[in-house]
Formats: sequence, C-alpha cells, structure tokens
Amino acid sequence: MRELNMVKAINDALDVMLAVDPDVLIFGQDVGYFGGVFRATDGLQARHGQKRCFDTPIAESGIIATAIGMGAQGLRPVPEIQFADYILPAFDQLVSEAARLRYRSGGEFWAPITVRSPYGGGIFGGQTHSQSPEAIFAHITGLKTVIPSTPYDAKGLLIAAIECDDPVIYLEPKRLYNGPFDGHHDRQLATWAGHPGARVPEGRYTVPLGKAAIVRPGDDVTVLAYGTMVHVALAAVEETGIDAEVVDLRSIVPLDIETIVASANKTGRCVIVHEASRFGGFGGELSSLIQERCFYGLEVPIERVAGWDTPYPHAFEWDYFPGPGRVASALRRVMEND
Amino acid sequence: MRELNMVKAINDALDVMLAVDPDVLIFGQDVGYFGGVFRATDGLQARHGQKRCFDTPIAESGIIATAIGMGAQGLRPVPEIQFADYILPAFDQLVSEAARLRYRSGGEFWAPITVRSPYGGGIFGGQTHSQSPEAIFAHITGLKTVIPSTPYDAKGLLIAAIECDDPVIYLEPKRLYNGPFDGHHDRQLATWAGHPGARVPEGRYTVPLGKAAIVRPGDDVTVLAYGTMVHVALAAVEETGIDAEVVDLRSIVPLDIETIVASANKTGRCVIVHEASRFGGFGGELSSLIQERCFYGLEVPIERVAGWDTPYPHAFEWDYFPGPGRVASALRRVMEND
Amino acid sequence: MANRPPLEFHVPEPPARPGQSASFSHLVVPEAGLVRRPDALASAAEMRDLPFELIRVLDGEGRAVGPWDPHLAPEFLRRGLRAMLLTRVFDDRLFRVHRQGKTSFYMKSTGEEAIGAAQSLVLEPQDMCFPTYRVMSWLHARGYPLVDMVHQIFSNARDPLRGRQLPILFSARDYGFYSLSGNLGTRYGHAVGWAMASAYRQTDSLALAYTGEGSTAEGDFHESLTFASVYRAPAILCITNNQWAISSFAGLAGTRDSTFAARAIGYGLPGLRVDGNDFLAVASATRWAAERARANKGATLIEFFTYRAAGHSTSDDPTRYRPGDEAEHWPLGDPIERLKQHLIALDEWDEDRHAALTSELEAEVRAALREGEAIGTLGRSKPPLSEMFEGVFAEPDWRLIEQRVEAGA
Amino acid sequence: MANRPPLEFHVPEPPARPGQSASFSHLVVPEAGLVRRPDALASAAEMRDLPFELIRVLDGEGRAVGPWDPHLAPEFLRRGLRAMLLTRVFDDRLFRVHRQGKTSFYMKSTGEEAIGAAQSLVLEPQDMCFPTYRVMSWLHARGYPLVDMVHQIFSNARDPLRGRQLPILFSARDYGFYSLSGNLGTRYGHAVGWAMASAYRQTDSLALAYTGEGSTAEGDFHESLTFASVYRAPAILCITNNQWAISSFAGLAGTRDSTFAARAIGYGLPGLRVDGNDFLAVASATRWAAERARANKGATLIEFFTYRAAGHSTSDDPTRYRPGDEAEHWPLGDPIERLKQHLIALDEWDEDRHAALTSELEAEVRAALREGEAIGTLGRSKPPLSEMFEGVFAEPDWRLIEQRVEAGA
Ligand SMILES: Cc1ncc(C[n+]2csc(CCOP(=O)(O)OP(=O)(O)O)c2C)c(N)n1
Ligand SMILES: Cc1ncc(C[n+]2csc(CCOP(=O)(O)OP(=O)(O)O)c2C)c(N)n1
Ligand SMILES: [Mg+2]
Ligand SMILES: [Mg+2]
Repeated sequence: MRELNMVKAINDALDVMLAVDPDVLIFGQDVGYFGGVFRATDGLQARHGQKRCFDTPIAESGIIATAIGMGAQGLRPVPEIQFADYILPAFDQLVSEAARLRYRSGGEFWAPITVRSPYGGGIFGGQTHSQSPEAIFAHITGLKTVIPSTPYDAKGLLIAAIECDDPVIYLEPKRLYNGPFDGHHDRQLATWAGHPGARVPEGRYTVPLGKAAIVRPGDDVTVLAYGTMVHVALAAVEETGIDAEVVDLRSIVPLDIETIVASANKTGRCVIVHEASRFGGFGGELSSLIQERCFYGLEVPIERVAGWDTPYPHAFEWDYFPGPGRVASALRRVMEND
Repeated sequence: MRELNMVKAINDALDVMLAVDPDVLIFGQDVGYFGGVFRATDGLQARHGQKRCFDTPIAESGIIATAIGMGAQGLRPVPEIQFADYILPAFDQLVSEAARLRYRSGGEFWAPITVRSPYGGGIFGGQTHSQSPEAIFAHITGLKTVIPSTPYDAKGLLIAAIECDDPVIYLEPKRLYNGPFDGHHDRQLATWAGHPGARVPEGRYTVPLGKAAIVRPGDDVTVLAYGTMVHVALAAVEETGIDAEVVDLRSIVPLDIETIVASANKTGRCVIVHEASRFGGFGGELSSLIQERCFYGLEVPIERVAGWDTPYPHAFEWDYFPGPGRVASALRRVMEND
Repeated sequence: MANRPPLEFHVPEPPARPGQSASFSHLVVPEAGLVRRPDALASAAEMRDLPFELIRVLDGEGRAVGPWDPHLAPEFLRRGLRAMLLTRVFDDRLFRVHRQGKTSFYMKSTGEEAIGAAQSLVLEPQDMCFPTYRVMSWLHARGYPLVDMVHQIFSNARDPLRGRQLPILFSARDYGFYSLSGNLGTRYGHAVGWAMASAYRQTDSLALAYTGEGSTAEGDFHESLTFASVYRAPAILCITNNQWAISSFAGLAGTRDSTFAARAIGYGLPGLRVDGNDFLAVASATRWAAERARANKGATLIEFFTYRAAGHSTSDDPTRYRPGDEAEHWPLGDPIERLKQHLIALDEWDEDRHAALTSELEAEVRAALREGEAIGTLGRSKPPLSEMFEGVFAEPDWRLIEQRVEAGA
Repeated sequence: MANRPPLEFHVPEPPARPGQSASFSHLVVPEAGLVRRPDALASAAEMRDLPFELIRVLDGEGRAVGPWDPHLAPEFLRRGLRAMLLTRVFDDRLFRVHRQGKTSFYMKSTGEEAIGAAQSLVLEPQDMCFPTYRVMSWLHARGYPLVDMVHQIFSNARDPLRGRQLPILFSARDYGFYSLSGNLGTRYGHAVGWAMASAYRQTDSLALAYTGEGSTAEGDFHESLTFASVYRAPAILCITNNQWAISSFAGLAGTRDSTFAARAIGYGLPGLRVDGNDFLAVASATRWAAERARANKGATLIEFFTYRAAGHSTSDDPTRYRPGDEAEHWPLGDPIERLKQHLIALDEWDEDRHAALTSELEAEVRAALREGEAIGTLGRSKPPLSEMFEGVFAEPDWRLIEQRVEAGA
C-alpha cells in the first residue's frame, strides 16, 4: 500500500470528502490558491474549484461564524485556522455558538463543522506558533477534540470528524507532518517512509472518534499520550526497556475511558504526557479519572510529564518540550517507587 | 464593626482604591452613571468623576485591549465584564496579550489589570448568565485567578488584585452578592447580616493572593471549594455531621498548595467541589496535585462534585447546581469506603 | 511642546440624564419623502450619500409620500398592524406575568414593533432571520403559536426548547427564526455564512441579521461585514438603533460625527438609514435590499432609527439613567399609531375596528397564557430531567450517560 | 421566485496569478499634489472625500508639490534616507543569515521602509508606536543598536528579550517601540488604551498603531476604532496596505468598491489615503494627524498605499501565488529611490554620497553581525535557562520555583 506523510494524508482526506460530499467546503487563510502554509490543502482548489476550497479574510472569529451559519443550513464546512494559537480570537464562537447551538435550539439547528488547526511545538515557532490548547476545548460541553498521531489515523479521524454532526476541533501535531518525531531533535530525523502508520488506503475510510489505540501493549505501566507525544513516549519506553503499555488517545472528547481504565487496572502505574503546560492541562482530567476509577489498583502515584508553566519560549525549545529524557525519568520513577 | 454584603464590599474596595491611587480607573458596560447592573460601581462616578469610572462600548475584547494599553503606560485599570460568560470574546486579549506581555517583552511592558466579572449560577440566568469559566484561566500561564467567598475577602482580595502587577481575573460569585447562599434554594434565604465574613473594615486592607482559608477545621475529610461552593460545602458538612476540614481556596492561581497538602495529609480523604462542569474542570488539577503529593496518605479516592457535562440549563437550575445534597452524598461516600 | 494645551480625556455623555429635561434636539428629523431611491442594482460607490439621510415614507398626516413609498395593499398593512399590536399586547401581558413571579425574565420590543413585523411580511418563507431579542414581531407576523411562546417562557413540560434556554430566546426554524442566545453579536456572522450557503447551494434563502446599535461595537459585527462584502453574500444586515443599550446611549458605540449606516461605506456596501417607526419605510428598504441580494449584488446594511420606549428588560428601571419622560419627546412617534393613522387616512381602518382588534388580541394572549399556565409556570412544570442530558451532542457519550444515571434522570 | 436567476457564490481573486501577466491597471494613480489639505482641526464630517483620494507629494521628477508638501529640511530628509537604506541593507543581510541556518525566522520590510522611517522621525521621543513586523525602519530611524537586534534575532545570551521571543518580534520601550508578537491585530487596541492613558495622565505621549491591510479584518481593528472614536483618543491609526497578506490579495479584506481609509467614515474619524512609498507624503500626513491629536481632536485613520516587494517571510516563496515580475509593475516606485531622486533634485545629495552611505551601512551591519555571531547564533548561545522561568509573573510562584529545580536551571 502507498505511504503518505501526515500532511498528504490530511490532504487526501479532504480530497476524498470534497469528491464524495458536495456539502463539504474548505476555507481559511491561504488555503485556496496557495494550498495552505503547511500545504494541507495543496491542489484542492485546482481539482475541486474555487467555490469548494477558498481563501478567507484574516478574521478567525468570522471564519468560525461563517462555518456555523453554513453548517446550520446543512453544509459540512471544514475551516482551517492557520495555527492553533490563532483559534483564540474565535474561542467565543466555538464555545458560545458552535458548542451550544444544538442544545439551546432544542435540536433545530446544529453546527457540523470540523475546525482543522496545526498545533504544538518543536519547530522553533516561538510563543505564538507552538501552543497546545486542547485542555480548554476539552472543558467545553458540546465540543469534540481529536488529535491524530499517524497519517493513517489522520485521514481516518478527519473523515470521521467531517461526517460527525457535532463541532469537532481537529488538532494536527505539526511536528508530525513530515515524520514520526520522537523528541530526539539532535539525531537524524525519521520520515514517515517505512512507518506502518504511514500506509494510507485510497478512498474513504474512518477511524471512529472516541476509540484509543494501544500502540504498544505492555504490562508494567500505562502511558497515556496523544499527538507528537505518542512518538516521544514510544522512544522513552524503548530506551528504558520498561514494558509499558502506550495508549494513543486519538480523541480526548469523546474519551475512550474503557481502554484507559482497563490498562491502568492492569498495570497499576500510570504516566501521562502532553506538550501543553501542566497546570490545568488535560493531564489533570486524565489523572483524576484514573484515580477515581482505579484507586485501589494503583501502586504508585500517577505522574504527569508536560510543558512547564511558562509561555512557550523560543530559545529554550528543547528545554520546554517534554522530550524522551523527561518521559524516561518519569517511567523509571514509577517503576522504582515499588 | 459595620457589616456589608458582598456587592457593597466590592464597591467599597473600588472606592478606596480610587481614593488612594490616581492610577486606578474603572470602566465597563453600564458601570458609570448607572453603577453597574449588579450595582458594584454604584456611586463611584458621582464621587470620583466621570474620568475615573465610566461606561464603555459593548466590546469585551476592546475593553481588555484598552485596559492593557493603559496598564502598559502605568495605570491600574479595573475593567468589568458584565457577566463572566461574556469574557470569552476577550479571551484572546487575556491569553495572548495580558498574560504574555511581561514575558515576551523581557519585562519592558506588563499589564497590571484586574478584570472583575460576576460568575456562576443559581440565579435562573440560563446558559449565558451562569457559567463558571475559572478552569480555562487557570491553565493560562501568566494569569492569576481569584474568587472570594465573603464580603471581607472580596474587599481584601480585590485590593490585593488591583495592587498586584500581574493580570488578575477576579471572579465574583454573583449568587453570594446578597447572602451566603448554601444551595438550599427552597429554604428561607440568609442575608449577610450577622455573618462574621460580612464584617468589613473601613479603608485599605488586603487579603493576600495565594493564601487559602481553613473556614472549618476538621480531621476526617478535606473539602476544597471556592466561591459559592464554600457555603454549600459548609452546609453539607453541617448536615452530615462529618468532621470535615473545609478549605476555601480564595485564589486558584496562585494556589495555596501547602495548605491543601497539609490538610489532605491530615485527613486522607478529599472532596473537591465546583460549579463548573466536571470534565476538564479545575477539580481535575486539584485532584491530581493531591494524588501526586499525598498518594500514600490517601485512604479513599478523591471525589469531585461539580456541574454536569452539559450547558447550563434554565429549567434544571437546581438539578445542575451542585447543591448540599450532592456534596453530602460525596462526603458520606468517602467516609463509608473505609 | 511647552506651549501645547494639555491632552484631555474625553468621556461622552448622553444629552440628558434623570432630573434633566429630555431632549432630542441633536437629532435632525427630515421631512418624509425627500430621500432619493437609487436603482437597487446600482453600484454601492454611487450611494455614499444615503447613510447620512433618513428614509421616511409616512408624513405627519399619515400619508405615504416620496420614491420609497412601497405601495402596499391595505390587506398587507392590516396584517402588519395586527402583528405589531399583537407584539405589544403580548409583551405587556408577559411583562406582568414576570412581575407575578411566574417566570425568570422578560424583554419587551415596545416602540420597535414595525421592524420585525414589516421585514417578516416582506421577506419570503424560505428566508431566515437571525434575530435579537427585540424583534419578536417577526414571529408574531408569521403566526408562531402564542402558546408555544408561553410554554417556552415558562420553561414548562411543553417548552419547545426543552427547558434549556432563558425565556424569549426562541428558536423557530419553520418560521425563519434562527436560535437566539443571551450573548450579543455572535449570530451576525452566522447570517453571512447562511447566506453564503444559500448562494453555494442555490437555495434562494436570504439571510436577515439583526443587531442592536450598542452591539455593533463587538468585533463580530465588523468581521461579518467583511465576509459579506468579500463573498457578496445575499444578506440584509440590520442595525436597530433604539438609542439605548441598557443605560448607555447610542453615542457610546462610536458614531459621533457619523451614522451607523455609514459603516457600510468602508466595506463598499450600500448603507440605508431608515425611520424604524415607519412601517412603510421599513418594508420598502427591506424590499430594495432583498431585490439587490437576490440579483447577486450582495449585502445591504440598514440602520433602523427607532427608540426603545420601555426598559431594557425586567431587570432594569430606565428612570435611573434617562429622563422619565424621554419617550414622550421621541420625535418619530409610535409605529403602531402611525400605521393605524395611515390606514385610517386610506379609509381602510377606523377606531372601532382598532378597538375590536385590540380586544381580540388580548383575548388570544389570555387564552394562550391560560393554556400555558395549565401546564405550569417556571418551576411548577418542566420537561423530563433527561432533557438536561440530551442535545449536548447528536449522541450522548459515556459521561452524559453516567451522569444521567447519577442524577436519577 | 421562478423567474429569478439562481444565486451565485462569489469568491474573489486577485487580478493576476503566476503565469498570468502582472497588472495594476485596476489602480488609479493620480498625479502628485492634487489632493486638498484641510485644516488639521476641522470636523471629520467635512473630510469624507479624502479617503477616496491618494495623497502624494513627490512627482515623477522628484519634486515636492502641492498643499501636503511638508517642507522638510534636507538634513531631515537625509536622516530618513539613511534609516530606509539601513533597513534595506539590514534586511537583505539578515535574510541571508537565516538561509545560512543561523536563526529560525526573518521578515523583510522591502518597499515599505518609508512608513516607519518617516513616522519615527516626525513623531516625538515620548510618543509610542505599536508596530507590526513590517515597520522596522522605525527602530532604525531612532538609532536602536543593530547589535541588539542581532542578539535578539539569534536568541543568544545577550538577547534583550531573554530568548523568549521569535526573531524580530522586538520590544524597545526607550525607542517608542511597543512589544511585538506573532498574533495579528491585538495591539491596535493597546495603542488606543495607551493614548487614553496619555490623555488621562496628560503625558503628551501619542500612540501610533500599525496593522497590515489583511489584518484589518480582525474584530480588534473595529473595536479599536470604536474606542478611539468614543474617547477621542490621541492616536494615529495606520493601515499599511501592501497589497498582500501572505498569498491573499488586499481585496480579501473587504474593500471592493471602497478603500481602507474609508473605514474611518463610519466612526466619524478623518481617513487619509497616502502614497506610502512617498517619504514626504507619509511625513506630512503623520504631522497633520499628530497636530490634530495633540489638539484634542482625536484619532486619524491613515491608509498607506504601498507594496510588499519581497516575500512574506523566510517561510514562503511569493512566486507561488503572484506573478514573479509583479513588483516591477508596481506603479508607485521604490521609496528609497524616490527620496534619493528628490534629494538629488534639491541638490542635497548625489550618487557618490549614496554609494558611500550604502557601503558605510553595509559595514555597520557586518560589524553588528560579527559581534552577534561572536556571542552565538541560534542554539549556539542562549540566555541562562533560569530565564525561561522568569517574567511569567512579577514574582514566580511555587510551580515555577519547583519546575526550575526540576529542569535543573
Ligand atoms: C457579549 C455580551 N456582552 C454584554 C452583554 C450584556 N448586555 C445584554 S443586552 C446589552 C445591551 C445591548 O444593547 P443594544 O445592542 O443596543 O440592543 P438593545 O437592547 O438596545 O436592543 C448588554 C450590554 C451580553 N448579553 N453579551
Ligand atoms: C491572529 C492571527 N491570524 C493569522 C496569522 C497568520 N499570519 C501571519 S502574517 C499573516 C498575513 C498578514 O497580512 P497583513 O496584515 O496584510 O500584513 P503584511 O504581512 O502584509 O505586512 C497571516 C495570515 C497570525 N499571525 N495571527
Ligand atoms: Mg439599543
Ligand atoms: Mg499586507
């Protein structure tokens, strides 16, 4: 089967959806003629026409408002926000409108929109091209939040998101666009070539929202991660030799609580990894859910490895980024404290 | 000593600060001539003049942007957002600008602003006059978030916030404006009269940010709460007769980790209460911090009592609101599971 | 630098506050019939004068004059009158019902009934309005069942919005009425997106958006105009300038030396400024804008100049921030009275018929209220508790299923 | 309904894309000197024509003509020329430095150097500019040390911003240069707040705000204009319309049939449209707006009509979205060349001096670079790790203290 990198897999999902569903429209800053600053929409305008894939003004709130209004009439808009850092101007539209429309209207209107946005660090993008905002979305009732970690999942999850009748925030770990980056920035960088997750079927298929993937089965400790951190975690597991079970959440809302609880009950140890700053991050929710549901099976405290509680700092990229070294230390700690 | 209700105590704090510091300016929708829809700025324009306390356009992002620009020059603006639900249009200004200005400018500029806003439910305000957004602020590096539960604290914390050189989100539990509401909506409502927390000194005093208050010492279980939930928790403790230690966090950033850890270590049991919806709420952070720091002392799982994971529903006000009944059940559960 | 006068910090104030005498002397109210009516398909660049005029059709004697006279049939006018009167009667009654503690909240449209009513009747069934809480006459004009309004206002077991929404924040898709919400300004852009979808799908459903003049200050207003301009969306974008935003006067929204309609100029859109208390002028401007939109010439911005004759809502007392008699000085009169006089002048109406209609509508409202109260007022009846957990998503996830059990629903 | 043509979904496109021939035939470029210059203190309502004109001072022969001629001293003009040239030399050099992998990012102001340079020199030391990344000539005109720029661009141990910020997102309070950030549009409102504070405190510090034309679409732009209008803020609000926003043409920001300057009309502000490649016109318009602001007449909106001659940043290749030779067709010329010709026409400059100045500036830039490289390029030198944890708050809380220990800083 053909291999694609993650940008191409996303492009392919959009291409497929434009072809199969005339209600799908793609728009955002520079996504039309230019094909997007990360090339995710490359060629789509040429293939499907200017009315299916087009540029928008630099107005994130307006982009989402437009998408909601279109969605309310029956379209399935897939707006892009150029960087997840720039979702914030549209936060009110997402929370007060997209997330609440179905509920408050008694089901008369809803917003079947999928907001794509590259997120996360590791690219020396500085404060406003590196942040990971998933925790603030996870708290919003009525929103779904999806984060792929491989090209295969990226395509399947994106199609599932577009077909879903709820508003979905689809965060793309931009550090994974070109390869399964494991945090070893100082080593030879791997591309997606040869990676099993890069085998992307043609045509339409879905990866269901709300189903985690056990990307490495293991017995000793459960590692919960998503996005880039899945690969960082795998590297850390490899390097420590600990028999960890690495769970890729794939979507944080809906959350696959069954898989999480089953794994934690099996291992009795848990490390949660995310790029976002720690305090108030999504790791807190994961940690409390496990604590609530697996308390008597836990051998040691659940650990969180995350970004520091500082803004994302340009020069200190690799000090801030929760790399394999920090994950490995946490793994060793939870195994030590026996 | 004179007694004030919470609105009057807030009004008094603003009055004091306008008098002692010419750099303090108060503005927001309807706060000037009219004195605010909750009367928090009543009389301030008449006393201090139109240039010290004035109305703004209906533009929350503009209000905060204006405050930041003023703050950068040296003023201490105290903008009001009429309801915390309406902070969302200003979220980007708070996160990308107020919270980050000092850091990114190498300390050349900062935003010593205090954003006051009534929050929380229990007033049949429906979806957009009832929400509790504290969790999304707690996750933002560079922001402080303060929530009083008594008139005394309201005044002292507000003065401390205004004098603080960092941006502070000051959330006012509107259900407490007129009395220490304990969730028993069907009983005679208490006013602040006679409540020890209603004794508010004249003039300037501060309650430091980052210091929790043990509002009821106890040995059996730690209850963490803030805002209205402090009074709900106290009622539930009273009704169960359980010897709980009730901790009023007062500010969630900075968080008084010492008091929390000391109490949890003492009791080995913990119930966290907040109005905001549970998933991704601030309770998750509290629960994980305790789990991380007091793991070996915990007797039973930490419980969270919170709003359901639905939007705030008008007709179901008292089904949604985490009242003393639900807190009492949680208290009994953590004591039972012995 | 030394010789300069110091900078002055300017904080604007309305012409009069309580205790001062009410005044609208700052408003220039031109005669009816004087404003030119360009072809609806003409270029926006040729209409930059219009936002500084005031389009009026009904003159002081109740006659329709000038190029904007829409020449509406008497039957149409009577439907408009009925809708406006019904709105007024319903509002007065429900406001009292709130005072009796039977619901949590209410807002009146008093003095502004012409806008929603005329637009509702001029536009077509497939068109969609993106309302504010101040255009309930749209629904009354389209015959939305009063009893369903009452159920919603009581959040009772028959509430079409399942108890989830504050009173009067209706949603009525079949009546061309988009879901309302308490937060201001955000739906303006939905209207533009809706209109773009109409163009894309060729559904011929225009979008009509409303905002209060105070709410124009929100960034969403600007982003919506930008999108409407860029994609030539078939939308009619309305500003109901009722002079007040709770306690703040219209000057606080930034049109000193300008008008709200003039915002259109910077986006290359036509901007009309219309007497909002003149049913005929509202209908005529709306028809013009609809013709333009349906001809693929894009959006029009319309400022309706009107006056909020009542308080903001059940939560405020307007005499605390404006002269108590200000409404009496309002120079553009009452929209119901003016349409009534016009119909009488046309010999198509009389005082007796008006009194009869009023009694009929009062009876209708009373009957609807009785029916609603029989089901239950706020807190005495509500939809099943399970409704709290429905509609968050298309399908509930485990959290909602677990919590529903926990809540005993 | 049956007879109507179907609705059309309109998506605008620029006049030419790669492979098509570049064209600016849609632009009307009037002669220099023709636009009237009203008194700076006149009412905004009397100036509604100005946003549709183009204020130009330098004519085709390098002469200053018309009422907007600011009559600047040759010395002042030479300072302007130097600042612009320095900006160009620095940009070209640092762009190459990025290509060498010595830093992560760079952006040039090529073709737009007149704007920041003229405004920096016309305004006073106490005035504060709220920049975009495209007005670095402001700093060059005020003599900000090149080596500090280089340290910042390398995020090295001497970086004045302590390694925390992306290259060129400077902050330089002493040079009247407010903290830049990567997110667009948000500081426009800070400028208005700053100006209001100036008025309140009588500090006589005007605020000058910049936005790109693409970024005017953000809601913040509108909210800022609204506040500026309401409180008569002593601010100069600039739009640098350089025709492009990455790959999007200016038409995507919603001024079909209008201009960016015309946005001013709806707020009752004066709106000037100015040849941004004409140093004299920029200086003159700025002086006019500053006079107005200092006289408590409030804010002015100025659109600078210019052209982004280079790519957006080091991350893009403009030939992928616009004709490769488009810059050559730009009708308003190069700002450096035009000021140079003017000085030569005045007999205050010549080619030799110009060549000498260029070499001198190149040497300065080389020296600064050498000094910066000696400290270290990106990744080879950085501030102490403790700086990552400083400046989050005025004082770190326990989280930062604990984490600093954990990070070994
Ligand atoms: C985003 C937001 N900000 C503030 C409010 C509070 N609020 C409710 S109505 C209102 C005044 C609105 O005035 P206007 O837009 O003129 O409409 P009107 O009530 O006059 O019809 C305000 C400030 C709100 N509901 N939403
Ligand atoms: C809020 C936000 N949205 C999007 C971006 C991505 N972005 C960076 S520059 C740019 C184009 C800006 O164009 P313009 O305002 O015309 O300024 P110019 O680059 O032409 O000077 C975009 C879309 C951003 N940085 N911030
Ligand atoms: Mg109003
Ligand atoms: Mg540009």
